[in-house]
Amino acid sequence: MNTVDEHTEHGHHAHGAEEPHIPKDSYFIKVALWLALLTALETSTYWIHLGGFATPALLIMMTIKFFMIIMIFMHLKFDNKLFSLMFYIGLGLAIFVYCVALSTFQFFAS
Amino acid sequence: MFVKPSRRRRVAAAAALGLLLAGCAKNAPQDTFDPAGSNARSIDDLQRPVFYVAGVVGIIVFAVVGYAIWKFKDRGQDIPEQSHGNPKLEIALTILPAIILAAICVPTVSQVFSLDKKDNNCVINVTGQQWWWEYDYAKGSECGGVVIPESIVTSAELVIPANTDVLLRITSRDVIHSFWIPRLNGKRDAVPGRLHTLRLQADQPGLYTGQCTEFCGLSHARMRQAAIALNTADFQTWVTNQTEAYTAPEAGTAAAVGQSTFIAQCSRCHQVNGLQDGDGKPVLAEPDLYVLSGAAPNLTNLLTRTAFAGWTFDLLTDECRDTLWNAPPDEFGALYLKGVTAECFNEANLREWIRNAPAMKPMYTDPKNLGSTGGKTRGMPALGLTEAQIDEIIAYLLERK
Amino acid sequence: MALIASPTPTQSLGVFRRPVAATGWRSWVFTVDHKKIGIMYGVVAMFFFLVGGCEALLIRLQLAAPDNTVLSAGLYNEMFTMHATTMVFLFVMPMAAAFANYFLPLQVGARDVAFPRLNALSFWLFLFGGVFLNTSWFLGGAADGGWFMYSPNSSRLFSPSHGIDFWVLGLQIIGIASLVSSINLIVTVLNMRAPGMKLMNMPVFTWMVLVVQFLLLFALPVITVALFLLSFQRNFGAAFFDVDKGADPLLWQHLFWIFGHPEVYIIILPSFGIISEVLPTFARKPLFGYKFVVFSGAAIGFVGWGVWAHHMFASGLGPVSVAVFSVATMLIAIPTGVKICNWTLTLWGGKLWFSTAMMFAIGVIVLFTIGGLSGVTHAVAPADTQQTDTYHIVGHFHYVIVGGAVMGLFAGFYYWWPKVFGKLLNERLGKWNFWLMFFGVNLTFAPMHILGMQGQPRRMVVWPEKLTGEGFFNLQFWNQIATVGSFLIASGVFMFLVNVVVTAKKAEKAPLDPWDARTLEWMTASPPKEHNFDTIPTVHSLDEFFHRKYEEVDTDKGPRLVKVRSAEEVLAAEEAKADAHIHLPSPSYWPIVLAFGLPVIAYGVIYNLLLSVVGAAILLLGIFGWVLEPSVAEDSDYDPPTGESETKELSSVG
Amino acid sequence: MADIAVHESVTSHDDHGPAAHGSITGISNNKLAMWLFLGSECLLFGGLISTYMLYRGRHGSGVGPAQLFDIPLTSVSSFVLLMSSLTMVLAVNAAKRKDDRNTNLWLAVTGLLGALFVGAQVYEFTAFYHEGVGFTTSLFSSSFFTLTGFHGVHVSIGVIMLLAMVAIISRNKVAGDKAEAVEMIGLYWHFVDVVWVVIFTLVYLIPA
Ligand code: HEA
Ligand code: HEA
Ligand code: HEC
Ligand code: CUA
Ligand SMILES: [Cu+2]
Repeated sequence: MNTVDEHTEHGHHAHGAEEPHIPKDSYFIKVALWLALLTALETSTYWIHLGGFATPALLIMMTIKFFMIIMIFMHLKFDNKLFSLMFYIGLGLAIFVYCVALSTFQFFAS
Repeated sequence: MFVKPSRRRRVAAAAALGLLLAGCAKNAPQDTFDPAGSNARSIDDLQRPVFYVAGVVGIIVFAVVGYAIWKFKDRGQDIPEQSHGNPKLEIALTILPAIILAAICVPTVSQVFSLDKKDNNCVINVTGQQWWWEYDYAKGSECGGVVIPESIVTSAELVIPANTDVLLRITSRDVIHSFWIPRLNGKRDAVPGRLHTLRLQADQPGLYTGQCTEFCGLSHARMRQAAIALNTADFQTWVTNQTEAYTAPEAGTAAAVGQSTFIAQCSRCHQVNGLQDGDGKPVLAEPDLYVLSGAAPNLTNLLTRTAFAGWTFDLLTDECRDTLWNAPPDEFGALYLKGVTAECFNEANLREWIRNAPAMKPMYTDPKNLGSTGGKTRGMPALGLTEAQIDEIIAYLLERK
Repeated sequence: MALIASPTPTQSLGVFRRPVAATGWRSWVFTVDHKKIGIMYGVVAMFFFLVGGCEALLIRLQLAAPDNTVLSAGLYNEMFTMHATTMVFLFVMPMAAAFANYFLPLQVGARDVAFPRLNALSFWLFLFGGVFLNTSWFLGGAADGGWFMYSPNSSRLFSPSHGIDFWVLGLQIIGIASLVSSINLIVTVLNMRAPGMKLMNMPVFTWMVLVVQFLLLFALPVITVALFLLSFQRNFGAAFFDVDKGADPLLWQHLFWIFGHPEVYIIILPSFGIISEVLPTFARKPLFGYKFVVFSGAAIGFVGWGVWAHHMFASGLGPVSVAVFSVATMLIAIPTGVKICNWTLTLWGGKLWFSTAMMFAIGVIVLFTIGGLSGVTHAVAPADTQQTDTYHIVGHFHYVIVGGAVMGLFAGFYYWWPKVFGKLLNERLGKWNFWLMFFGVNLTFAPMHILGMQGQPRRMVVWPEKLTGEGFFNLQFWNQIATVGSFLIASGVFMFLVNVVVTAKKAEKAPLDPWDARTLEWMTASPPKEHNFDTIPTVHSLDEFFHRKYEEVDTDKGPRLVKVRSAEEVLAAEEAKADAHIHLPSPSYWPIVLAFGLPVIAYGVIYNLLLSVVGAAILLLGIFGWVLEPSVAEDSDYDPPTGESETKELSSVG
Repeated sequence: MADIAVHESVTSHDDHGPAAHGSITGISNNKLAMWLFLGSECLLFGGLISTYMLYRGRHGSGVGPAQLFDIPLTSVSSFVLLMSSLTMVLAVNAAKRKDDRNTNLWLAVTGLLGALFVGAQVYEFTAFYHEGVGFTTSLFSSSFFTLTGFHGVHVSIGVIMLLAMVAIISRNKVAGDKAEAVEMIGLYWHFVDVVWVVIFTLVYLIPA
């Protein structure tokens, strides 16, 4: 059955869990500026050669951006932990199985 | 009708297990429980105890279930206590299998690595294709003391020296196949674009049958193979024979006519080493123009083999075949080296093959259906030869030994 | 966009009236009721079981004699490919979906699934996908690459007929169906439980189905990727499996088995759930070690992700990978062993009632153990290089699948039939059904273990006489036993069909609670009312229903568990406080319309992309109609509404 | 998963009205479904990315990633997509404030930025095609086009959803909770953006 919109009438069980504290616009703009800065840094590696550091540095920046977006823009940080759990199971499994599969091709050896 | 289900179930379970333990055929040629070389034996030594452990665990489970069925059936007793379990027992029953499995793990892992060793002089290249195996003995490699003087290319039967470690380098020209001689070792897939290795060793001279075990399309079932182990002297003889110079049939014989028909009809796909055309130019096969996998069996010494076309059809008559298969190890080599003699020749098979190969072994050769391959066949087409031509070609092939 | 301006919410696209029929074929075709959808799933899956079974019988007939000619080589290859595909994707999975659809909401005390229209969509996608797949038989030949469809044998070059295209696209459609229903069911279980039903109060069947839905959710995208790569290769010339361009055929194997191994647990866990319901009921005591069973189910779900390469021990992975996967595979025997032990201990000390359902459940324990143990022998990688691709493997997986999963489903049929149809299946025929299947399975699949170890490879249209060995117990003997066995299974299945007909004809109604059952689905009428529960029950414990019937009573012999209320009384108590204004989701055209678009697109991909455009148009129409249709139509409420606030549209997705 | 159970006690037992259908966890069905879907999408894109990683160096003598990619262009379009995430978040916030005007505005801007990204991708694809790198050219090209193509299709679907949402809101025909509908599209949109964050780094920036 459809359950979604009941919290206005039956707030006693829905409120709190359903309405997490969501920050103001200005906060998101700040986050976006950080993201933009990171992207600029990432892109700069195209011109500034970091040699062996490039790959780890890029991976770290990618990870930071990734989590900033899902935690803040997608509200995982503020929302019910169940959402995080569902998503992280998928993400974790994906990373695990594909890394193992690639390693059987000696992908990480080179 | 259904008086005692409990007893029935126990009988059934016991019967199922009994079948497993007692039901092996005698002398099944591909019996993995009958290893004939060190690699297969080490697998067998690992496998048997595992089967016993599995059997014992199974019997325990069935016994407990059977007892419970008998003991606790509804005899009008009270509703049992609604107990939810017994954590200590549960944990014990979790740890026990873990211990058993740990005990199995250790030898498993060590076997995996020891079977993978690759130190070897005797290297044979094995190539699978739809639907036969090609063996290529690299020039200069040393097998059981015998040096291969020049490259030998054969098919169907992999001839190896007995009591010697042989290393196969396995690949494929089209789809995935899998090389398997059960009594000598486990399987190894032949994957196009990849090179895999497999060790073979046979204790005694003899014939060990096998089968392609990765599904490879239409005639997967008819892609068989055999390993022939010979003692060193016999192996030397075999090598010498394989590398002998070509002798053309005497002019005027049927075989000589056969040779020219062969050049006209067969040589575009099949190589016969040393064969020359009327002008004395060597005749070189170009199977890549006609066959999708780009190869056809080398027929230089066809009649030294005992079966053809994916080792599916006998070149020997049934009696001769059985004699060879059952020959004791010390007589086997001599018998094998005789090749296909006149009295043992199974002419009907070869004749039918040359007449209409796809009728014997399903293959993709119908010109109407070769759109996706650009006209190349997968397998050998029917060539529409007359019976006389077939006679002559057979006469010619009979000398290929 | 003009379409959006539809005048009233009860009409779709402003043109069609919503379907409202409560009887006749319309009440089925447009239904969104999880019970009706469950039944339809079951009927269609049963049909495909017979199809797949007939294919199996043809295979067995062909193998009954050496160099036999019942089937040609090409037809044989199509036969085992389609047998496996049909059985796995069109029988076991949808049959599990049938049970899940019908009983999950009932077991958690809900009135329907979370997204009823999506539920209908899943069913129609499955049906159309299955039909689409099987039309290949009449359109130039079915797929012939084996069910794991290894590349490059599956590329156009080596399999020029359209069979594999049908297979790829058909599975893609069926995959969408399963993905959608997995999301639907997870949300249902997590969000729609009755008050008081904690996760650890959920029936084990619900738990196992939940684990299965997670496996589906995460495994299906992997095969989706593989199928996309293959269809892009076959239909649009991409290079993915083109070895000449440097492709590695092992990529397909990894993608397939990363999906394929979780898939085998997708196949077995629903049956584990079913027998975990049946055994306690007929042993009259709770499941032994409920928590262990639940956690081991979840553990199987997790560990199942780390073992896929045990299907590739001969593929040339290299010794390190092989060793790692070998050990990981053995690990999985531990949680499975936990289950076997707990079921056995559930029997222990019980008061066993050998109904047909119970016999099937005990049969599962025995037969699955055999199959599981042979699985452990494959996990020993060096041994597996001997066993792989032989009948030994075929023996293993038919024991776990037919002896485990299929027998478990039959246990479910006998157990829940009175709930679904209000009549008891005939127990006498049921016993015939059970014994024929039980002996049949052993006769068919036990010899395969021997055949394999004696060197008979799988997927071979013929086995030659010269390799049969000597003596009475030669390969020929075992092959013939297996063939005889397969016909025993078929006659067992036939008994079931007879039973269904006999039962349908008889007038006698089943009692409300024929088995003295334990879980919530029995706290409803048989068959359940459209809204399931008159009042949503409040749950206090595991086996809620049982505890409402039984109470500890002091007798002269000390405290005893005594039945203090009958099921009728429990139900009457619930009915007395029945809810008013129960709003059920209303029937809809759009699921079937939307689903119909996909096979049209798929035919288009094979024959003419123009057709795909038509299919896409149908799809879009379906989506638009869907989005703009309120999920509750006013005139189909169970109890007409009184106030505006309660009929308002609630969900735009469901 | 034990923490799911935490919210259960809040549902009172005597509550048998429609509220009893209310979710036991107190969270929305739709949002839970969306997150499950996104979890599942991780394995879809993971598979495509792995295929690309495996095959990125396999282009024979033909053109490979190093010669082909136009990093400045892709950087700009990545930036565009990233900023669309900001506008999306602003739309969601506006919707939560029940501010239809701003919701619509930001949704439209998001859609526009998305369309811009897709446009850049179409341009990129045609440019590659003119350099002789087609879908069927090599393993590298097949897996590159498949990966980025799948992503592009996801973005395009997102753009369509955004624009449809704008239309629906302006006609005031939202079925159900408007803010939630916008939030759902938002989740999808951010996910697509996050996937691009990964693709941009793994495919474009890290040297093959
Ligand atoms: C329902 C489906 C199902 C299930 C549940 C299983 C369960 C298992 N499977 Fe099976 N398997 C298949 C379906 C299934 N399998 C299919 C379809 C194939 C072939 C695919 C194809 O090639 O076409 C296959 C193939 C297959 C292979 C590859 C063989 C090959 O092709 O070479 C392997 C290898 O390791 C394997 C192992 C296992 C193991 C270890 C388990 C374990 O989960 C079993 C665990 C259970 C027990 C062990 C019994 C109970 C335990 C106890 C009583 C405790 C005590 C036990 C011990 C101490 C040992 N399976
Ligand atoms: C869910 C999975 C499932 C199920 C239930 C079955 C059920 C059966 N399977 Fe199958 N099988 C597979 C999955 C399954 N199989 C897979 C995955 C493969 C591997 C394929 C591959 O290699 O690619 C395989 C392969 C396979 C082979 C090997 C083929 C080969 O390698 O060459 C064989 C051979 O005997 C076989 C036999 C059987 C039999 C006899 C049954 C029996 O249990 C079937 C019993 C059912 C019936 C017999 C139906 C009853 C029918 C009637 C009563 C008819 C009368 C009524 C009417 C017409 C109205 N199967
Ligand atoms: C178009 C190519 C082609 C032509 C022409 C051709 N063959 Fe073949 N031949 C093959 C292929 C391919 C095989 C392997 C078939 C298989 O076993 O699946 C084969 C197999 C054989 C074998 C079995 C060899 C072995 O060791 O297993 C014999 C013998 C044979 N061919 C004889 C002939 C003769 C004689 C002719 C001419 C009259 C001929 N072939 C013409 C392609 C060809
Ligand atoms: Cu080659 Cu099977
Ligand atoms: Cu597996």
